[in-house]
Amino acid sequence: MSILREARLVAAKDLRIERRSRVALQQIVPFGVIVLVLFAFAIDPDRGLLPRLAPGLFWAALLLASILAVNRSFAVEEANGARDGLRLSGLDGAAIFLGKAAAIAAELALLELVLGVGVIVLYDVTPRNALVLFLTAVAATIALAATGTVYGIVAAGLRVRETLVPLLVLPAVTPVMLGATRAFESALGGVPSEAWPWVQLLGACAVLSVIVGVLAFGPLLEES
Amino acid sequence: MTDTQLPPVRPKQRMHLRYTLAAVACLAIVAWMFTELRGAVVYLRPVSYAVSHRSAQGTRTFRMGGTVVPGTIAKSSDGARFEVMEGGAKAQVDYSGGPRDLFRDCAPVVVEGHWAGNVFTASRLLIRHGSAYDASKRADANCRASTS
Amino acid sequence: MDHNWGYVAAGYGITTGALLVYGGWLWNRLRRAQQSATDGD
Amino acid sequence: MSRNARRVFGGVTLVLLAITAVLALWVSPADKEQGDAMRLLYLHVPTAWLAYLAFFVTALASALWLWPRTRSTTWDLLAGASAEVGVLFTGLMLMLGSLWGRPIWGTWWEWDARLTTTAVLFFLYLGYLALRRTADTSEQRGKRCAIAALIAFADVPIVHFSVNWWQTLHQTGTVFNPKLDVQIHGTMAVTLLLSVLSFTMLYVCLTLSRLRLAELEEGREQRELELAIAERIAAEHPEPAVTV
Repeated sequence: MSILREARLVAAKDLRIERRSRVALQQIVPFGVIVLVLFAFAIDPDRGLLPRLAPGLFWAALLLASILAVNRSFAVEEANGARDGLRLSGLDGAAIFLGKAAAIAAELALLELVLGVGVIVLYDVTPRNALVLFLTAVAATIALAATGTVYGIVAAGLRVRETLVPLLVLPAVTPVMLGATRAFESALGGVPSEAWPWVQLLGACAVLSVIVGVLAFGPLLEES
Repeated sequence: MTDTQLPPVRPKQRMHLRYTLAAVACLAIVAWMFTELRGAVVYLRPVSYAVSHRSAQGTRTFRMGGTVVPGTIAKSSDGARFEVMEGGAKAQVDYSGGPRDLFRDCAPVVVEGHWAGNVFTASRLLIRHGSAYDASKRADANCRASTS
Repeated sequence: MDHNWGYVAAGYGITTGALLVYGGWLWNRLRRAQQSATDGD
Repeated sequence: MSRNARRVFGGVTLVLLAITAVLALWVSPADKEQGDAMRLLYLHVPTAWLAYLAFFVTALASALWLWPRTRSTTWDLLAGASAEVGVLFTGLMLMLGSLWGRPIWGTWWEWDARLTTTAVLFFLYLGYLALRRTADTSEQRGKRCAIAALIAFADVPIVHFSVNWWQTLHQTGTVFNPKLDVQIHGTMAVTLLLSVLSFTMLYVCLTLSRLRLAELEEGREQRELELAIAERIAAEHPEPAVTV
């Protein structure tokens, strides 16, 4: 499958840029941690509340940080006409989409690990039901990265891209936020079997957002 | 020479194939939503479910929906005690909070709270209402007729 | 039973107000755009 | 529509809206259960229906724009006009629902499936309108807005069916329920029907006016652009002075 090879090429390019510029490591990850700490400040007086709210706060922090990741992913294409280069490279639009989404997903996975440790240490959460947590995280990460990439290219090339992306992405990912939070709640403190419908919902979101991206990214890239 | 190095033009058929696959996948997801997802989004638990899962729920807060059993309402200064029923199950509710306009026998209600033993301790009481509108008769006529 | 006329009045009032504001804004802009269109030609 | 036809249509719409108001507030009886708060139904249902209709028109116009054979700027502008009116009606519907929920349910807002998906719908189309405004040229605007509109429309059926799929606080449809069992009769039904009709006509008036405004402004921008280009060319290549 040449499309997967092309996708790997684009993903490797994006990740190489991130490794050299260290924006993801030195700005996006710390941002996520700061959000986590801010939530703790806001709810500090009631110690018992933090572990119960941890799933929602974890995903809210991740969502806010993922906006930065999406913006960053398209900011690197903005400079020096890199987007024109991508457009003229002859790569399949779907492959470019998959590549960029995979790179964002990899950054989000790293962020989830850091935030996960943060939640355990700062919010006093005991991890349980690793399988549910893992599947939830995988499906939610794919859905977030794919949706972010779609709206990233929708807003690409506009002067107000940085402020427009959150306005477009955040409403579109509410099902992901909801599903992931409820699944985590069930896994960590509730009835674990109640998590499965939410994991399925997340799976559907992931599949749908990837389909939309595969179909729409090419035409949108041509136009931007 | 240069011609061979240019990337190949994407055939139109490939896009058609992609659209077909996407349509099939979307249809499958929609069909699956209609069948499987129905239990996923839970705003409230029916009384029967809440009663049968009482031990699993522990003291966690959730919303329970049912109908007020006629003749069981005992109002107090800061709330009310009453029974709700649904699907053949009944539960005792201890509600503390403000009064509601439409709260009475046979009213369809949603209570938010948790189990305390066999009693459901509620801090919020919401009234659902049906989709029927009528100037002369109440929507809960069935409940009244069956219990009186 | 409390008939809650206050909520009804608020609902009808805000709806009428919002529609009037939007309609008025549209009417004004349209008239100005039409004027400048005929001026330009 | 000609100028006269537009005026007649607008006049009839206003008269019907006035009749609707009289029927809804005075003639129609109060509900036995809910009292007069039920009169909010006569605004809540039409605004909800128009939100669906407006976003459907937006999606249809976007699809027609995307299809090469029917591509025309009018479709793009119609999509924008309809979405703007749709956002107005969605906002009104949320406001009316909140005012209705307070006395009847006992809460201004509840995170059940219907209310949550509707709020998401509102924000999706707010984002769409923002996207339209920020695109500099109509070429830049067309494709990305059309695709964004089609993605956003996926939420409309979810909003509509949410009350049938899931347990919600919100009741199921009075008319468009799975069994198509109409649960409203007599004067109430007539009032609701007239209300839906007059509001739909109002939607047509507003959307067509908004479309005309958009076309006029688009045309003016085009003219100004051409004028500016002509001036620039004239400045850079001055006419050779006529030497006598």
